Amino acid sequence: MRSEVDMSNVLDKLREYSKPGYYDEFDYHWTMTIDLDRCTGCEACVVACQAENNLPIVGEERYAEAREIKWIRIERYWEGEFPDVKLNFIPMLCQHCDEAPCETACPVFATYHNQDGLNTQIYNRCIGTRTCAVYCPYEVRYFNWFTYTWDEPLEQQLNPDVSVREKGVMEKCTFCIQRIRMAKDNAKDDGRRRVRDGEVVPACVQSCPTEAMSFGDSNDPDSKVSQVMNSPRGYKVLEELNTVPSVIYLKKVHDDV
Amino acid sequence: MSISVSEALRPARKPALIGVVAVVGIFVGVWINDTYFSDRTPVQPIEFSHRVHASDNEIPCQYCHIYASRSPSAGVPSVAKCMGCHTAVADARERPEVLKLAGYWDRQEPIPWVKVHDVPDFVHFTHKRHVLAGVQCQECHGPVQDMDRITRIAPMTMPWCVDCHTEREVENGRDCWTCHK
Amino acid sequence: MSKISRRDLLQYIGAGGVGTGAGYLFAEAIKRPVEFLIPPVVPPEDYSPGVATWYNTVCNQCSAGCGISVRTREGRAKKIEGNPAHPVNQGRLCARGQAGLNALYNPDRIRAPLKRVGERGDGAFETISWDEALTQVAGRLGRLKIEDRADRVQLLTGGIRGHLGELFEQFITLLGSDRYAQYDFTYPANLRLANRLSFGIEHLPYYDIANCDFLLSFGADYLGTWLSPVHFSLGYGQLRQGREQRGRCIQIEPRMSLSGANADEWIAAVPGSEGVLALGIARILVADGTYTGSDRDAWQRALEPYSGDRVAAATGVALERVQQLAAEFGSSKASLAIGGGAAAAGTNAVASLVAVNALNHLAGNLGQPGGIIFNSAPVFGSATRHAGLTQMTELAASMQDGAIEVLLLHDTNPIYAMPDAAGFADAMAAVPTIVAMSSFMDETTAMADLILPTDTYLEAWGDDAPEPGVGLPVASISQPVVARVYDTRSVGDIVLSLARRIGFELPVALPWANTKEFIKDAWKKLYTELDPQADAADFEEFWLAALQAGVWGRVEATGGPGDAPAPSTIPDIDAAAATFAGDTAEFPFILHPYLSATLFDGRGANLPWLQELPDQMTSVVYGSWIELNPATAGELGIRDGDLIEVESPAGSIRAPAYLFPAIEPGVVAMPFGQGHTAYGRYAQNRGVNPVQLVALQSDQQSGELAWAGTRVKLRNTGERARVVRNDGISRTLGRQILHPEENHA
Amino acid sequence: MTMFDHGQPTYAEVNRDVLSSMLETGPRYWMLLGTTMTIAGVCFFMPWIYQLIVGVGAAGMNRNALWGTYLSNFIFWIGLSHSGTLLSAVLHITNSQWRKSIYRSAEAMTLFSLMTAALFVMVHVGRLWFVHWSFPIPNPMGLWPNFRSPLMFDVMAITTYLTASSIFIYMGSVPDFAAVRDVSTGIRRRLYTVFSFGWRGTAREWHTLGAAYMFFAVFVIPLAVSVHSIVSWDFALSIVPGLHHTIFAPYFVCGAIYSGTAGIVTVMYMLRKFMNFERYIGEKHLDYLGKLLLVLSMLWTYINILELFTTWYSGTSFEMEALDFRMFGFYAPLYWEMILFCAFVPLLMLFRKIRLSWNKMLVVSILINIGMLTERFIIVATSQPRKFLPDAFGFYFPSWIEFSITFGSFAIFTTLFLIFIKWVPAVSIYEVKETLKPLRRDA
Repeated sequence: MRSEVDMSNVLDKLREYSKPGYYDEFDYHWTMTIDLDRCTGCEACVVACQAENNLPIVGEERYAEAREIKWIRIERYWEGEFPDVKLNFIPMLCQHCDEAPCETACPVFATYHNQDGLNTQIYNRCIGTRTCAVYCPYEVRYFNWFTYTWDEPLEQQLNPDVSVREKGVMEKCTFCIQRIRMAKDNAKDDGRRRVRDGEVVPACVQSCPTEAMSFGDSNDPDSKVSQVMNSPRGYKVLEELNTVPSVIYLKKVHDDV
Repeated sequence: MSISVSEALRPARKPALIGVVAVVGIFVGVWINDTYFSDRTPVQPIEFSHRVHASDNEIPCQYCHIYASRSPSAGVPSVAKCMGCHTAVADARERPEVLKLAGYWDRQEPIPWVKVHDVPDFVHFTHKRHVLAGVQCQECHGPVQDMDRITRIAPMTMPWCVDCHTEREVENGRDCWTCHK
Repeated sequence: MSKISRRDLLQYIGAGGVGTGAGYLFAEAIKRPVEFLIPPVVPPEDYSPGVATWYNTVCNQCSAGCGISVRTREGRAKKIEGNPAHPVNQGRLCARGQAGLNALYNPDRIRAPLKRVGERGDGAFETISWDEALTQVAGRLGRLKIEDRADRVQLLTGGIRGHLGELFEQFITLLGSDRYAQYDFTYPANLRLANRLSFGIEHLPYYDIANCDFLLSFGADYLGTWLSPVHFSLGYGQLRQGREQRGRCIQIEPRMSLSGANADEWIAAVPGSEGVLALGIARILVADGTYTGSDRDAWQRALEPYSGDRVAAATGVALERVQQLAAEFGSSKASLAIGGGAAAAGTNAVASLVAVNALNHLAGNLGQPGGIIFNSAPVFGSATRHAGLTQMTELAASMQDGAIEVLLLHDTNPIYAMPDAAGFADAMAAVPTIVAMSSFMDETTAMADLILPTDTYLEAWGDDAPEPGVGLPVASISQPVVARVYDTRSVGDIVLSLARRIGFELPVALPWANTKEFIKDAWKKLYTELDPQADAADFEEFWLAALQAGVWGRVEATGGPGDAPAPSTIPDIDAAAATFAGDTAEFPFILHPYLSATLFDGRGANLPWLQELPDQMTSVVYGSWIELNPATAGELGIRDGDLIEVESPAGSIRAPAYLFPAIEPGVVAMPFGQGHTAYGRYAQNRGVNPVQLVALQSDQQSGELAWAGTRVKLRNTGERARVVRNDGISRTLGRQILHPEENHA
Repeated sequence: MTMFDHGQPTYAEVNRDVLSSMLETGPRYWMLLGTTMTIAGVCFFMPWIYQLIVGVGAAGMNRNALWGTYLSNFIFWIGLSHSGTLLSAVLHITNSQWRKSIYRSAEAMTLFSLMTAALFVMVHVGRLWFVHWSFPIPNPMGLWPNFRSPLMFDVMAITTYLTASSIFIYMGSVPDFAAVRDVSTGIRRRLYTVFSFGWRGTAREWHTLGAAYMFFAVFVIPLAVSVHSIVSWDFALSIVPGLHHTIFAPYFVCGAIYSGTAGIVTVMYMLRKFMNFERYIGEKHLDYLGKLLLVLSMLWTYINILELFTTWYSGTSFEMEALDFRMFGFYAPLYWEMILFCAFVPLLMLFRKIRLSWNKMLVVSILINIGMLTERFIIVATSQPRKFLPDAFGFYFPSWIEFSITFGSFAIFTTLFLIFIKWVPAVSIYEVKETLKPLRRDA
């Protein structure tokens, strides 16, 4: 029986973790930018995610009960009234917060912050208290209220790189961890220590018809995402909550002549 | 009448002992099942002997398990692959197990090998990474070259994986997302 | 310790035994089930378990012709991604394209040839062998040919492009019939006619949204459903943030579409008045001297009737707005006007689109970057047999008259996609033999006597030249990415084996063993004629390279004939107001149906991912709804979710109300796509089909169904109906979600 | 007014009254027990098993409202558990004599509502079969629970409280177990010999018991306060508008004692009515409990007003909207019902006449607990479905499974209590005797 807790330096560790910029010192800090001026709300990303991550087809009844699972969804916000009415779209997915409220909530460490700046969700560790989802201000955590099944032969499409979740388990966007792992794998094959910029492309980013999304390592100042996120239009949703999200939105330009 | 607790408990001693024996029995039962009736050494559809192939004939592992160094899955050789050699190796052609193989080939039927080394579906193990990192096949699979019927030596459980990752200081080796995703 | 008696010992042994047994059973119960490792008998060539392989092919979910890369593992398709090498979609893909996997692995696919056993249409079929099925069809066709009555064979397909269309063409011609029609609800026939009238070129030009500074769209939902949405989305992204000067987009339509939502301004014009508005703007452009062509006077005369006041009155757009639009359109470095959607589906559709074309001409957008760039004709196989309402009505009449003995169907669903009033279903009943080549049991297939199940596009060979093109000759090969899931055959194979079985000159003229051979042979021509300077050493190398890349293209100068409209069109400019079926007093509302950006014209309704995809504008899933302006609804006492009976001169349907903030008060809108009576478990008996409301009116020039030309009336049934939607409150409530204050940025 | 409504009993009468309630069991008891057990089985366990098979989706929760009645009931039962042990301990320290005839059943209430609450945790979680992971059990995987998690605090607090309360009630019962032992024979005698640890009643034993009891009384008080504070942190440590309030810990503790005290009144009524304890549970108890309830209700009202104030003072759209929905949204009737039952109804107890009427007090106490049950439901149901992003606002309404399980939980509590009164003297025999005035010589 191993117990790995070394109590002697717990306080040191705590001090270290709470230092600002702690996550910047890791190998990667995966970050996504979403340009709302490009985003058209077409929902290509939603289907891309569904295909990539084995999201269940819940059926009309479950949908009506608001039990659908969409790791990325498009939120719609109307402004004004007819005829001067506008509709704004904003894709909402797990923000992989550096100060994630959900991470403190989980009693069994099924969700935690990993060394790549990712907010993990370990399905097989989850016991289903759902606290993380209640704490999440972005409401991007989805619970498996049932064990969903696929009508034969739709299950042949399931991505073998992603676990199929059972009832009682929380799930959410992973920034396509299987693709990150694959890119790291390829980098190792090539004898590189680091993944090149642009090598990791989550399914949603890949599909986006307007190229509104970009993804990369914000610890690397030369990466595309580092440059995009420094745009003066950049902001974080609900920044006042101090969750320090890793998804940076670029404001839509309102160009009223 | 006495108010001694031990005396009051006396009649309960035997039922308690029986209970203890039963509980011990449960552990014994689990152990028996695990040791003697487990899927550790299942009977395979063909009595294939790794000893004959890997040890006596010195065929390297990756000659048959060709995907081990380039895929998450090591790959079990196809019937065609088996037949590729066995049509050439004349002296082994009439052995009963080889005849079984030939039977599968004639019927163009795949061989339903029983899986010995299995991890749950939520574990995404990859052979490639381990082989390329220089982990010898035997470190996890045991001395396969000495086995007639393949048997599982390692427990293939998470503590076993994590211990090795810890000892070898695998990069991010203790991050859950290394194996679970 | 007292001595243990024999009896005690037995009890202990008994307890131990029971415990051991229980432990054994417990361990047995928690054991993982035994799994098997089943290797292939003979591994396929490129088989590698655990490693993904990508195959490039062509998307078939709409007619844009995007190139796709299908990720496969262990011989199963896992995901459809855009092909980065394909110039149309450049590695991107829309929701509909990605949901194509649901078609491949659809549980409701037809799995074997079927022969009708009961009454026609009651859905009773028995499974028969391919040999029997093909023999029957070939026998029937062969006999007609012997009797010299082969002209009584009608082939009706969807909008098939590429060499497959040519194969059909050859087949039916060799058989001795000229009866080949393509019915595709979304085929841009009006636009093609308008372009021919304006420019003398029928094939679609390249609309250069990426480089345009001012995009004026008359009803064209270029981000959702119009022509080539993924390519236009790429252009839109470029227009917004891909260059130094951010372009502006204006959308003119009675009901806000996805493109309208993304436009800088959405202008609600009176339905059917788009042409008038375009000409009103055109008149200003000519009058203020923006247009300086030699025929300026002729234009001025032609546009004289479109005075500001008249335009403002007819369109409902304020005069100042019209003038502003004209000023901006004229002064922008690169401006572009496009027309589509309901504006291209009224009784005056062609005239309106000609007017939009004229606007482009007058602003000098033709052949300019950021304007309309003319494509050379598609490399091959443009769909030429399109049948509009007129032709389909004629066909229905012939069928009624008994002039058709065999109806061959493939990939088209006129029973669903045509108004009931067209009588197609009744006409079909008069046809003695109906053979459907289809993957799904849709409404039309269900009427067939014999069903030959076809491969989906992910299992079959084919090719495609995208239209609208992208300014350079492009073609792509469609190849099977997985082995067949069921006992199906590709439609090309079916035609070829029918030809072999019928005999006569058919096997000689169509000698190919299968579709692959046919396509390869066709590409040999392309190799020798179109690309003789290709890098490839020989055809095999060229073929393999094209297969791997999924696309073949040649960079060459763009542009072509018809940089200016043919002069004869100038006096013809006439954007008469659209007429609407139904009396204004009895039917006070104009019905504005639109193509759903998820289910498209209904062909996506059997794909569960699309059914579960919230509608972009309303977030509704799994059903139909009718959109009303909240003010209108208030007047009628209609609340969200009230079941409304919508009645038009042609029919009536019931759908729940959805109070939609961005729709003109006199208009009600409904999406196409739902209301299937067949088509598998995900589509069947879900929602309503607004095509049933459409009156039989056609465009005066093209004869296309004017599906946006119907008036309706509404009646609140007083019942409530469920609208499944996934939104909460679609207002920000002043929260800093979209436009945080500057100090937050 | 005295402690004993019908005159002071003698020692022998005390023994007889209390023990007969334990030892003499009529058919009415068995029928009652059978009924509650059936209800518990049909309404609680059967739906629960169904839910275990199909998934938590059997309940009415959804993607916007991930906590539902299971959690609100959990808090309710935890709250109900608060009064018994805490009051008993406080009153023991302050040496209040009137405590002595009621504390045993009050403490039992604590124990059983804690157990019921713990059941709700199990009903709540998605994968019950892995719930042991939330305990810090050394395991070969080297995985530990997350000590930053308020749920982990909960696990710690509840297990500690449950253990401490069990020891506390057991310790106080030892002399009474001895009394039972002394009057019984056969297997029961053996059993109670074991239960009473061979209690002989020597001075040394009494002394040790007194010291230990005092120690536990002191130990339990901060524990009780901490437990409900910790439960409140499940909510307050989130950033959900309407839950993220610093006032939550005192609010919950106050509410807990409040509902617990009302629960005691109800239980006292039942004991008097069905167990014939009229002699031991008298008007004085009722009066004191009534006054306590009155004070607690005012405190509760005060904290509620404070909560309104802080919400208003924060001025954020999030908090205001949450409050607006709570007060005027779909669940507004429940909110006002709660205000009525918990803030206004208890004011009736200002009147002595009501305070001294068992029937009226029963009604008041039940209304208070209905109000408190509603309070917990409102906290859960109105806040977390409507957090920060309006487009993701949702709605929660419990399913029939949840209603059934909620109803069944009362049956479980009653069952446990019914079993208790046959195993443990529901009124502390020796402590009641302590309160008796010295016997007159002529008696």
